[in-house]
Amino acid sequence: MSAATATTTRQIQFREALREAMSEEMRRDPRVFLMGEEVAQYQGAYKVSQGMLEEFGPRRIIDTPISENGFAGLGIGAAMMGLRPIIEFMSWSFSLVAADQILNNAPKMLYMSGGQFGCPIVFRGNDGAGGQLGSTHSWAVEGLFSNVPGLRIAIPSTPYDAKGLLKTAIRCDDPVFFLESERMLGNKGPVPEEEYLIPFGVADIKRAGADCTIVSFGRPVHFCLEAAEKLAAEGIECEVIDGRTIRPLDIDTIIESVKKTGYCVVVDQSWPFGSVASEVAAQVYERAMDYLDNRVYRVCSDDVPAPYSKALEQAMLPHAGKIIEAVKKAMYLA
Amino acid sequence: MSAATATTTRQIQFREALREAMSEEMRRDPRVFLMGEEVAQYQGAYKVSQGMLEEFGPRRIIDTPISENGFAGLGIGAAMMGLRPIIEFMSWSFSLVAADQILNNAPKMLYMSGGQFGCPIVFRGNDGAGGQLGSTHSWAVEGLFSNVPGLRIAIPSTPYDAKGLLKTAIRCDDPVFFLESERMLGNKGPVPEEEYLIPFGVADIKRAGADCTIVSFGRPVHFCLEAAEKLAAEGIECEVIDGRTIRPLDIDTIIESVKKTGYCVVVDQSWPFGSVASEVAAQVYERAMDYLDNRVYRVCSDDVPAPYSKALEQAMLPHAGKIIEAVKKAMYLA
Amino acid sequence: MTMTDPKTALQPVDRVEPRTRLKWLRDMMLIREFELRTMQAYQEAKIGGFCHVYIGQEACAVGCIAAANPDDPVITAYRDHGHALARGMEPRYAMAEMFGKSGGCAKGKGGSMHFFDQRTHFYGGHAIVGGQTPLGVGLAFATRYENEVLEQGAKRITLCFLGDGALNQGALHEAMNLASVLELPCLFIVENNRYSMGTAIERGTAMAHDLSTKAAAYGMPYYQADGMDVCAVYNVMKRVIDRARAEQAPAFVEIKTYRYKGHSMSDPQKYRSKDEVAEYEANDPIRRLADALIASGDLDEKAFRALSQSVRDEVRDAIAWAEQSPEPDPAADLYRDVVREPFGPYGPTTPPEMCGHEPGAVAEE
Amino acid sequence: MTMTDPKTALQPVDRVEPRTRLKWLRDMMLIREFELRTMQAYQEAKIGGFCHVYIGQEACAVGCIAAANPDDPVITAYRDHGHALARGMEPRYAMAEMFGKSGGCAKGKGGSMHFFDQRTHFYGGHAIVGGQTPLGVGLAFATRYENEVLEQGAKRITLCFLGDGALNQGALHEAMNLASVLELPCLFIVENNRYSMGTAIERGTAMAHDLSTKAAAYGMPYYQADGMDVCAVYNVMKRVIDRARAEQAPAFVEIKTYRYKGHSMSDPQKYRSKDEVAEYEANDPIRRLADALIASGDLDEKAFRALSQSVRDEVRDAIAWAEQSPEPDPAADLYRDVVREPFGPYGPTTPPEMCGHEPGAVAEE
Ligand SMILES: Cc1ncc(C[n+]2csc(CCOP(=O)(O)OP(=O)(O)O)c2C)c(N)n1
Ligand SMILES: Cc1ncc(C[n+]2csc(CCOP(=O)(O)OP(=O)(O)O)c2C)c(N)n1
Ligand SMILES: [Mg+2]
Ligand SMILES: [Mg+2]
Repeated sequence: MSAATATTTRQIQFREALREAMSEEMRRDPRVFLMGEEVAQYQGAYKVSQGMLEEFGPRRIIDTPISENGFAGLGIGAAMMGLRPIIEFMSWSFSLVAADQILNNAPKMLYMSGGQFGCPIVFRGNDGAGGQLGSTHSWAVEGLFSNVPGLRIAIPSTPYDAKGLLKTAIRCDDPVFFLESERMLGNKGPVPEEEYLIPFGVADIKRAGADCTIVSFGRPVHFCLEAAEKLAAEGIECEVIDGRTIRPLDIDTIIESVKKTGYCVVVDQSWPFGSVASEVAAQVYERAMDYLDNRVYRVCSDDVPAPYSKALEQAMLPHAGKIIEAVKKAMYLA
Repeated sequence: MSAATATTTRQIQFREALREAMSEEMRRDPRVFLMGEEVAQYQGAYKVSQGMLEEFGPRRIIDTPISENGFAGLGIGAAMMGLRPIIEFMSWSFSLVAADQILNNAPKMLYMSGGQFGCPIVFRGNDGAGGQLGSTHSWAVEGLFSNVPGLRIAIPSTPYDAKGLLKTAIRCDDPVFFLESERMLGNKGPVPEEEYLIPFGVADIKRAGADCTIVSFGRPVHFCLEAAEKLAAEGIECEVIDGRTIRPLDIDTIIESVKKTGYCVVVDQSWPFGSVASEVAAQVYERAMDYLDNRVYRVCSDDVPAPYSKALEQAMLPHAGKIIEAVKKAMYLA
Repeated sequence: MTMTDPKTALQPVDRVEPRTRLKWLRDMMLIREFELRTMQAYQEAKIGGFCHVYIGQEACAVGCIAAANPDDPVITAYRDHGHALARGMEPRYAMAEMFGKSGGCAKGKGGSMHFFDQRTHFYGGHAIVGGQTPLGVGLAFATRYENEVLEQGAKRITLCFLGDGALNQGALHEAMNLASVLELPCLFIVENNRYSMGTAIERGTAMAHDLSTKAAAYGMPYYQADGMDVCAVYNVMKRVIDRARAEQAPAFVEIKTYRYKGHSMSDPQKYRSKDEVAEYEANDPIRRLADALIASGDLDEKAFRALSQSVRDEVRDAIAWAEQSPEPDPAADLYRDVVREPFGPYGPTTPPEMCGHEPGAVAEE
Repeated sequence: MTMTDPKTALQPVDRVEPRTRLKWLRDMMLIREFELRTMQAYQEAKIGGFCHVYIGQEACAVGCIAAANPDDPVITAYRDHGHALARGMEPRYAMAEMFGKSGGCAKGKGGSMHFFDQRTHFYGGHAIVGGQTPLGVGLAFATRYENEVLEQGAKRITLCFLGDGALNQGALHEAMNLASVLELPCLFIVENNRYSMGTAIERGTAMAHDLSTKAAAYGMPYYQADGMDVCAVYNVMKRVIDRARAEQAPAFVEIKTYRYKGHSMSDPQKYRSKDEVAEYEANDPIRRLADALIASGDLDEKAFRALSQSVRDEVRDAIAWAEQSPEPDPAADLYRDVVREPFGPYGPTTPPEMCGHEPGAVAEE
């Protein structure tokens, strides 16, 4: 299930993994196209689509003006007709201007039309804090959008998962919100040459352990692993579960782990109130209350607008230190 | 704390209570104005602002074109300068086109400007299902927006609360999202002639009881009361807590009740995932796990787009039947 | 693309066959009758939610759609009954939808504001003002993409209808700019009925007296048509469509029309005078076309009465059909049609009953 | 409101005093120096996040703001350093903000894209493209309201700056329409530097060659100015502002300008040629004004060198000040300034250090 870690597997960047997923699917299916700001001539604001204009031409790799609501809606209309758009938001923060299209239309069209018009569309881009970008540019939109039915939300933490999940997203007959992270685009990891897909709704145990379950999604998974390493040095073995998709949520894998460990920490980069972490916590209690030896601890971003200052931003975001503290509290060690 | 129920208290409609709150505050403070679609000449799409144009004139009761993002932003700009706008969304469903302004600007301006520019603004309008309006028109936005820090969310269930909370909202130096319900505008209830304000963050125990705690917000409070009546006939005494505001959340009152009853049901008109109900449940566990004799039960709308059909819509929304069932499950009676 | 003087750019099309105009007359009469019965059913509480009828504007949908090919995509706002019927949706599926029945065009899940019909290339029925316009551009994108990338299908154009109130939504602005810079064959057809709810267009829209400026801002040609005359609408639209199809480029059309009834079923209409309404009613598009056909000897009073009877019968049948169509069953239907790929609680999706019919079955009858 | 021919509508203003032009020269030089040192500090990783410098566009902010009253509200996008400085924010507070220090104009909470200065009526620094334009209309609404409802204050106009990329955001469209129908004294000032990131304006904006059409769509007068000449900008803006103030009505101004540097600090700039950049640099607004002042005998090389030295000193001082300003303290500062009325975890709000200064203290020096 986890990425093949054989030494022979080549290492590529997260952004390359995304590009490979898109390119392979575009080769396979001519209905797939990529649209967004600076995706074509500029080669991608973050170089995710580098070289794609050259390969696929300007009819399939399409630059847009700064009109997120417009081109998100354009993609939805095209998807209603059976095309398979990939719409890049330079940042998910900019999706707020497109909230109407992506929330009212994409996830509800099939239902509203009584099963006639689906929306096989992928919206993708950078989510979460990008490194001192301040309040307007640091949205972790899973905190907002995961409330909404009718869509899938994928949030990979490694190049391997990114590629496999994005290919699944592009082939999905329903709308997918695909959450990347600017901070991870340069991360390298093993990605096999052979084709593979990762199904939605299947969490990945990124680290096995019997003492405490840590559940996370996207970039904070790395902080969890870092925390787990440090705790291991103290003899505490954490099981780190990477949810990989938020909708569907693989609660079964989480519950199984919690039944084993008895302790649970949920780490989520969005604000705490009504967050993915709240949901995971609520579901864990609902399904495994009798197995819990303590309450579930949530580690989220602080409940304040994202500050610019490095010191404040670091204090606000989840990090290994906070996770270690939470694990210790959960295990009555602090 | 609860509305004076003395027989002498006059009964007025929810919409009248809202109107009185606005009118009184406009008389008191010339910086307050009301802006929105059809609020002036048409006398309000739902007659909430009836007569206000006549009293306050077209400079303070202002009709707008169908430009929610534009006039929401206009209000925020005016608030930055010290005016006190009340911005009416005909429906909160239409606030999605204004998501950028209301989420990126209103709640973050003070922080981003290092304390220089606040936003004393009220956004108000109909929230939740309005009666067979279908997917695009039935948003319970608390499910989306309560994740965001920097704002207050008030959600009254009675004319009394509506008036007292709206007056507080208008006087508040920070942005307030005020969630009304089309389905309740005609509801009558006691509202004294004398001025009063209701502070934010103070829940109201709408019905006392020692057997099971039911927490809710806004319109579903009435379904809870209905359920409690029926359960009382079976000898089960529920305590119905009306949160009244979601941000701040009066968790103390909830915890106090749960400590007494040992059982808790949360009823929320939004979708379940990452909802206010998830948050209340998570916090109840965090603070009162040792007092809980069972898991917390959540009653939300079903996790599907809002259907038009009456049968489907009724099945989707919380109602007394579902609440009764949840209480019985919570109390191991079903 | 250059600015076009609406007065001169379009030549009248060849005289339309009386047979065709008779069909338009019937289409308009069908919509009118459908809407009258809709109002009645609403008052009888057989229809819930919001309900916006199209009475007075029939010539817009009928004239425009007549000028388009049957596979040109059509999309509109929430006042959508007329467009759906003009496109050939059978009245029974339309009425059943408003009755919230499982035989409805959206199986009772969409309602009055969200009609859809895949068979007739009718892409909805959209209730967020202006929200359909980016979708319309997407439909135009897709037809062009099918043509040029997938190398399939003929050149199509998209008819994207909107109300004058949508002129003030940012979505339209972005949609028009995108259509222009990406050169997409999308027609933005404004049904200017002078009001959005109670707001007269001049109160809400800058330059309301000259909407050609809106087109000019995006380098789009502007055309205008008298929406109270179906032949005039057709004449203009035929040329606009032919040109847009050939050039695969967008255009902006203003159709001057009027709604006789309130915005929705609960509108005191204090914002306009009875006289104003009467003035438009005196210029009724159905009456006008009927009179013209009678004058030209293509229709007589008897035939007209027969037509009236036939649309009454058809709508009565639609109502009867809708009445007997079963209510959706929450247990079976609530979690269906949410997704195409079932997972968790979500069941599979199935097309509405309507989709089983042959294309054009009703349109040709 | 009627359309205005930009060539004829404005008469040149009276000859501007050399003293005033010398101040403009210094203002532009200060911005230039500030931005050069900003780039350097960014490379040294003393500044984080995104950083967009204003080099090449100095004449826009300086010319426009010179033509306004000190209490006319100013608001702009994320490329905001120039506007803040032209408005009189002391460089030290600007630099400290980018250094993320608590002495910054937003106490380190805003960063490069979110400068604010209440003292100089500078309403930010807004990083969502187009998002500041409805706010600008709100400021104009408020000045008018203060005047007419609260009966206080003089007539003010709002300067709302935007980039050419913002032309394609729905927010601008709604803002312009609102300003027009509500008759609000908001100037929409487009700094057309021909690119939004790597997108040449023609690729993203319909009618890029004639932006007067954008104004015309809202019945607003359109004006144009050469943004590489601060006197030309001032001349146009003085008349525009006087008129907007008197009429309390909106207007649209296009300033043709250019940014010499990349969009942000990580821009390979493959979308334009070195020659193109060089062409504009040869027409540099600072050099141009300096040359003119030298030619007219109002400046000599020695005085120019002294000026250069003085802005260098001022910026060096700003950097030193920023360096020594303390980092925000998470424990004390993270939960402050979230709300004005403290509750739960949220502490009180306090104005930045900068707000203690007397208005105009730097602007007049
Ligand atoms: C974004 C949004 N805002 C407000 C509404 C409420 N609303 C529904 S219809 C309408 C008036 C629309 O007028 P117009 O576009 O002229 O269409 P008409 O009713 O004349 O057909 C309004 C304000 C909405 N549906 N969507
Ligand atoms: C809504 C939104 N979309 C995208 C971005 C990312 N972005 C930041 S600046 C920019 C280009 C803006 O160009 P322009 O308005 O011409 O301003 P300039 O950089 O030339 O000053 C883009 C696309 C954003 N900040 N906001
Ligand atoms: Mg209208
Ligand atoms: Mg630019």
